[in-house]
Amino acid sequence: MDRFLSVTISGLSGGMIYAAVALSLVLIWRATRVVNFAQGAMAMFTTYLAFTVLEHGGSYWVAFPIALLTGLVLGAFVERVLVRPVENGPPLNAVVVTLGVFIFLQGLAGLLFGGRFRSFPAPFSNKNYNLGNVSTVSPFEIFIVLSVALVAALLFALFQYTDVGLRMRAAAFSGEVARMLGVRVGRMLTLGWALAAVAGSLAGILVAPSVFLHPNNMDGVFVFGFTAAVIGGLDSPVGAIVGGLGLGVLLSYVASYAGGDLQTLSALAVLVFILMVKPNGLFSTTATRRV
Amino acid sequence: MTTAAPAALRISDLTVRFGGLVALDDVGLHVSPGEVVGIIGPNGAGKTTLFNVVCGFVRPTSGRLEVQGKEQRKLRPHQLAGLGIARTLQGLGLFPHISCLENVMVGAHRHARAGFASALLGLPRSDNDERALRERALALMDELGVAHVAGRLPGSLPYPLQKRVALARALVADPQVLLLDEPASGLSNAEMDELGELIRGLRGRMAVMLVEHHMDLVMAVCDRIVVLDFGKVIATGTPAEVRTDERVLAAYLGDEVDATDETISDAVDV
Amino acid sequence: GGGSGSGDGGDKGDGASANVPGITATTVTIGAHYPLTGPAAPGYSEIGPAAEAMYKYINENGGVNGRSIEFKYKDDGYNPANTVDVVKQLVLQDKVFAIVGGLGTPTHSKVTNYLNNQRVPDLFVASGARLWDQPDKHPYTTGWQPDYLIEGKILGKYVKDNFAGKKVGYLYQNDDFGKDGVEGLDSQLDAASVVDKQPYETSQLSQPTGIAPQLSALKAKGAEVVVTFTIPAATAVALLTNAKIGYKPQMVVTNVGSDPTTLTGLLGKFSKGAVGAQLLDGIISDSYLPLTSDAADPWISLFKKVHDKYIPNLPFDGNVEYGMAQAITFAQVLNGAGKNPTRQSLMESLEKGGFKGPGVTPLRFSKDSHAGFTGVRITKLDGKGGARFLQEAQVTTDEPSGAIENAPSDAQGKPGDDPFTK
Amino acid sequence: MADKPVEELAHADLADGNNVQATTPSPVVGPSLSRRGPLQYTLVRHLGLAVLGGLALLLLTSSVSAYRDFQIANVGYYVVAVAGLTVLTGLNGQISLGHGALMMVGAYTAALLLQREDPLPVTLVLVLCVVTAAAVGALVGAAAARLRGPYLAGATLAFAVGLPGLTSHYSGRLGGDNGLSVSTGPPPESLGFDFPGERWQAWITLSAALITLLLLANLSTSRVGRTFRAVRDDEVSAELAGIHVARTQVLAFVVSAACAGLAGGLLAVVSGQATPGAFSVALSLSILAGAVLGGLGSLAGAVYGAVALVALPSFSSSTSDRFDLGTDVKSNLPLLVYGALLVVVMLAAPQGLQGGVRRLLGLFKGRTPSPVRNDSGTDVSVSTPER
Amino acid sequence: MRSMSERGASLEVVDLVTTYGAVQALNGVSISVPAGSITAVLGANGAGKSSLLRSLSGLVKPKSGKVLVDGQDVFGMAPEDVVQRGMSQVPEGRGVIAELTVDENLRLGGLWRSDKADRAKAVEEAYALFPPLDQRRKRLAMTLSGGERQMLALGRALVARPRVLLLDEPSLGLAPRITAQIMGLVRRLCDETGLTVLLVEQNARSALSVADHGVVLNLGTVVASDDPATLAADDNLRHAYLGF
Ligand SMILES: Nc1ncnc2c1ncn2[C@@H]1O[C@H](COP(=O)(O)OP(=O)(O)OP(=O)(O)O)[C@@H](O)[C@H]1O
Ligand SMILES: Nc1ncnc2c1ncn2[C@@H]1O[C@H](COP(=O)(O)OP(=O)(O)OP(=O)(O)O)[C@@H](O)[C@H]1O
Ligand SMILES: [Mg+2]
Ligand SMILES: [Mg+2]
Repeated sequence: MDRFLSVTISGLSGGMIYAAVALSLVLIWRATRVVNFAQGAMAMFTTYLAFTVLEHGGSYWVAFPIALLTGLVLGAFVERVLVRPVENGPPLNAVVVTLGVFIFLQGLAGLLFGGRFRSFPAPFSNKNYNLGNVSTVSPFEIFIVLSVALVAALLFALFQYTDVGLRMRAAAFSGEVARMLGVRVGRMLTLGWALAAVAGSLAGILVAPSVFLHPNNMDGVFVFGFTAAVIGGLDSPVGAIVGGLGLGVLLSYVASYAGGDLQTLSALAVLVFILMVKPNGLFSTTATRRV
Repeated sequence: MTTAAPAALRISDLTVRFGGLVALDDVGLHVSPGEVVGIIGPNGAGKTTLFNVVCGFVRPTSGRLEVQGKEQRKLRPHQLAGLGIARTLQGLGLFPHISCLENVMVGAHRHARAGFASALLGLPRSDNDERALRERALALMDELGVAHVAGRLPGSLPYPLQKRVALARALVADPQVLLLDEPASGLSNAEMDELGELIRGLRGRMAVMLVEHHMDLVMAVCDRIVVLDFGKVIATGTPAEVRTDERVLAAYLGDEVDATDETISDAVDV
Repeated sequence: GGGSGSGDGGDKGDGASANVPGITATTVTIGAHYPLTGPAAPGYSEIGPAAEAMYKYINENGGVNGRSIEFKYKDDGYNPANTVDVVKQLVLQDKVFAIVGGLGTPTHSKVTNYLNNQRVPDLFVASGARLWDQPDKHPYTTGWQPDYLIEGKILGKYVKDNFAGKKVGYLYQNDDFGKDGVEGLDSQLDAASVVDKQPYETSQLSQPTGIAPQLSALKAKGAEVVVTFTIPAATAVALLTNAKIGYKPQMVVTNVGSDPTTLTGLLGKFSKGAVGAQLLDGIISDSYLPLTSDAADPWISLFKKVHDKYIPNLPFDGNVEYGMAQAITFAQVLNGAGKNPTRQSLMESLEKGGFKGPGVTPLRFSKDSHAGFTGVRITKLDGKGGARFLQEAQVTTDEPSGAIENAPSDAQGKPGDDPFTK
Repeated sequence: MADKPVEELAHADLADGNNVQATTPSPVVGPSLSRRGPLQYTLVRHLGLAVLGGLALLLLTSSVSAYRDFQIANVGYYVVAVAGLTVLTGLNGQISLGHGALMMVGAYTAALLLQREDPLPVTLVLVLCVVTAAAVGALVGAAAARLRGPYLAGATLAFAVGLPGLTSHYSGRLGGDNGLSVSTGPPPESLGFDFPGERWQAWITLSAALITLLLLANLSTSRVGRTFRAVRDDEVSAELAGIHVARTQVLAFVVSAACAGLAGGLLAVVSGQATPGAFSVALSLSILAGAVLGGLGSLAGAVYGAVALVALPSFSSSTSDRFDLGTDVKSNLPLLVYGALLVVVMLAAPQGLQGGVRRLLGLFKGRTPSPVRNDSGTDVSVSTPER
Repeated sequence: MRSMSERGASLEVVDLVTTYGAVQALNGVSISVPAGSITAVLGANGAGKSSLLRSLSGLVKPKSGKVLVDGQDVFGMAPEDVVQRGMSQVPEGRGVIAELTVDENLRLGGLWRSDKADRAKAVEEAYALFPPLDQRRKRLAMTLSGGERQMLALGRALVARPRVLLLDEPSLGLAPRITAQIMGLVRRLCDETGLTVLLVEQNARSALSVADHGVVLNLGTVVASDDPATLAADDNLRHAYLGF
């Protein structure tokens, strides 16, 4: 029972990271209908920038907003300068561009910061509280959960209840119609990428204490974040959170009760199962009219 | 309704609900072979939905569908061609990235014989097949006056030509039942007249179901008209009967019918 | 500048050096493959530069028999398909004399056949798998570091002797590295004392949950001693997870995963205050090279000098030491291959054996053995990034039943024994 | 019309909408109607081209160094994989990030068969690679047929990540992380004693590539190819025309998976191994990049893409080798350059390299982006939004 | 329906040229629409009517010419800027955003305006105008019937409270009674609020019946420009371009 509980809890806190990555992918998807394969690498890069601040004696609470801010700028830059020119081309061009950015950033990070593992601090203790003799969560995990939930809630509200959110969605679904209605589509796309990159950077800085910092440290997290986003339904921020948490718990159970080698296979199995039942993810709207 | 030859298409007690919305409410109608039947009604009356049921895109909540006298329970759209049913869409539905000729050839696929293996190996059997399809498609395009644009992409053509290509794609399959969803939208009056001619030419060759908002066309080509309103059949009859039906006038036509007879100078003073 | 030999495999007989690939009047060109980028790169990417730095140092001291050593190492990203590519490039295009220190079991095992068919010396594969010691099948391939089975045996014996009566658990990587280690441990420990064996996947290390499930299980089983065959990142994750869940077993960690500098780096900033190098205090491990924290050791001061001169930006850690020590061994073998070395004479020199360098256990190359080091010396880490040797170096054989004996005390050489390490 | 087949090769398989021919009003009547004699047969035309190509390659492989032959051998299996993917993605509109895993199926099939005491002949082994990968492709394709756009991407990505996990679960049979070694023996003795093995390998993969291109060219000029394209362009209309959409999508997946399987088998033969590390997600992604770089939907583009996949990394690493740089820079510069090149090519040639070639050929024809009306009545050029 | 302060604006098009690559769609078109009036643009398919509207609204970059809204040049402006100058377009073939709800589509129409209260009011007015939309507020636009989508597109353009309205075949797919209503509505808006309308119609008859002025396009050139009665009476014109 102890074990089940602690496995569940660590799955949930890990899942929160996937949720943050998923969230960033969902945002970009909603904002520009592009899957950003560079998301993980962008997060890795901004985490390195935070790391540099720490190296130079900066405090965590300076480095943290710097990571998010540079994420914002990097997201906007990548959209504006690299993705924009291919946005109107075949959809896969944008995918290849993001792949290129992904490889480029990994190379750049290795070049600037070296390839070796770096430790990255957590702002709060990572020692679990004990409940009786059950070891539960650590303050840092609580911080993870709260910060991701906060960002998710803010973004959800932004999309669902604000005019800017409506504009962003309109711009994503049909750029030309949106422009005709006075929406500055270019700005919306940039804004979408920028916000998404913030969510991604958050994931990067939160996961770094667990997986260390190195140019590839987000690869695995990205893949499962993407899986989580697809499970939840790419159009749904709530789905991203649910997908992320669900996947985190599942992976934790599998590693604990079935063996780590089955983790990826079980993620695949769950993904396929869910998509067979709901081809557009758990939280998709099903009412589609084809004719 | 008891005829010796089975109806090309018969629908009875058909109901379709979308959530709380009743799109079709206990609808019954039939189309005899060679007959042109018009379906009219206000926007949202359920005309396209009716077509969608016939095509298997929408599963009816209840009701019965018969094609050539045989009941179809689990109809899937891709079976239509085999059943001899062809349809044009309310939009265009052309394949944008292949030429018009190839668009039409796709419609003719049910006549193809060669299989995957001969295609893969590039056997003469496949070549002959292609040639036959191409000839058939070109012949029909010629008939509809679009053979000269065969090599172009649909998107580069004026709208009416695209509509004709779409029609050619439906006709090339030699259907027994043809469903036309607003074929005249976006056409000028002259083009509409040509379309009318064309549809009249189909009478006797196949059963046609026509959804249209252009009354001149509907009145001119239909043998019979079914009027839908809020998913219910509110009238059936010859054009002459329908044109004067009180309920139809109120629900649908307004004073349009009279307007067709008006001269422009009259209209300007409205 | 590369060799001038035209055909491949043109090194039959004792022909003049001019016909030997990779050899000119003034240079010897050798090659290697490492993961310089990608997930496997951290740590391992330092080995190539370190070896290169040592070769540069050797060249500055006049090289080997008047020839300077040119070292071409390429990135294979730990992808075996790339390994085949870069090794072919080294052999066919760069015409290297030998491959020295190619890294990785899954990677290098895919080129041994090729290299042996081409009769390219394939020395010092950087992997503790047992594959490299097959002189009959692969006469041109040799290992260097002690294999994991040997290491497991010596660690196992130590645990048995010093923690008698305690419950032991294993944490091991689910591949040849971990499994060989476990085989060695099992040959020494009583089955009854081992309460749990937990394999982990390297892919888990890149996930936020890490290997917490495995450690929770070990904790639940009440293991008081945890022996790990883990790479450094996994060791660090294990130590942090233990701190997180309040689990305090005696840790016994393989040499591969216990480099104090690397671990201190990994744990350093981990969490405010609480943890860091002190998590390492009391860890039992082993080594076959001098301890990098032992500044008094003459080898270490040589390595440090070379490090500071050529690769000051890299951390001075076990990987750097590894690359430099290998370079010295190669220079010794090359030295023994004569004034006009051929691929054949290089292998003969190797099989003559008798090399004494930085290693604290003997290198026992011979006609029948291509294994290299066959023993290790138990160490204990302190909480300040250092370590010390606990007992005499021990050697043993590949057979699980082979006895564990103390190594001869004169196994280690001194810098300056060779002209090129002055 | 004598130059027609050549043009056909250049435009490979008349692949896609935005090719020059389709927007030019003139050639209404397809090739085989206007041709007389043997050239009216697809097989004759394509076979002729394949033979010409084969001869050219024979010359090429015989005149370069062994390492170049090895690189050409690599290009050979990439051509097979990229061409297969371009049929799936370019012609049928399904994206796959899982082709690396399908290649792995082929590679392990080859490795297991070649490991036996008395191994089967390589040709037969490769055929069996095709068969097993096609079978797996049928399964994946059946699942994929229900999915669209990014959902398909996600599912196939999970497949690419998940499948290698099997090797450590069945490490006894599949060799775990170390995978399996494959030895295919030396070139046949009839070629002479010191015939370079690399050239022999190049011949094997290039023959396979030519056969693959031949068959795929046949397929895509046929009715089946048109069916693929129709489904890609508009599923609803395709269904109405009597096409079983799901079945078509599965078929496309099977064809594509078969190619991937063959490519994987060839990879195993060329690099002598089947290892999970060789079939990472990165491989899947680079095959996709190859298809897009070359020009989606075009077989000639697949060739360019495959060449780019081998040449770009090699170019970027030899470029950075040329400078004396610090260690971190030296190791990472190739990666950085490769990434930058991907972006630059995409920005400079949105239609891929094949698009660039077409543009050069059609320089004087004044090609314009063709507007296409989509469902909501707005004009979009070239791309319809993913659904 | 609207405050008198937002008077309609005149629209002046001078010598507009638009090309698509090699295709010349507009060949120097000049049209002048006085504030508060309706001008019908007629012509066969492919005459360039839609191209004219798209060039005015900025969806297509015209090559040369002048476009004056109330004397202000909006030539070459991006569509989002043109909207803010008070000129809105109802695109040909509906142009609703299928993935958004009816309500979101309507709200989008007014988003660029700062007057929040009036925005909400305008949306409610659109619902009042098109009751089928009112019953489907929360439905995704993709579930609407063809005619319902056309209503949505029109309603959305009105929510912007434009001063100049560009209508591209508004009757497409609408039932005859609705068509008549819409024509009536457009007329009323002009008369009551001074809205200026450029109306493209296939259905020349019904367009001319509400217009103050008619322009006939052919191959991108204005071939006739006169009052509706004169145009309708010209047999040559009718046969050659108007098709009735
Ligand atoms: N998939 C669906 N989900 C929800 N409602 C739907 C769906 N399909 C149709 N409807 C509704 O059903 C009603 C009938 O739609 P249908 O398209 O059949 O109308 P129609 O008669 O073709 O109208 P029009 O003449 O405007 O094309 C409409 O109110 C429409 O909103
Ligand atoms: N995006 C485009 N690219 C190339 N040519 C185009 C494009 N849009 C329109 N055309 C061409 O420009 C000419 C004018 O087209 P336009 O759509 O403006 O005509 P229209 O009068 O609106 O016709 P319709 O009555 O069919 O709507 C036509 O020949 C058309 O084929
Ligand atoms: Mg309809
Ligand atoms: Mg138009």
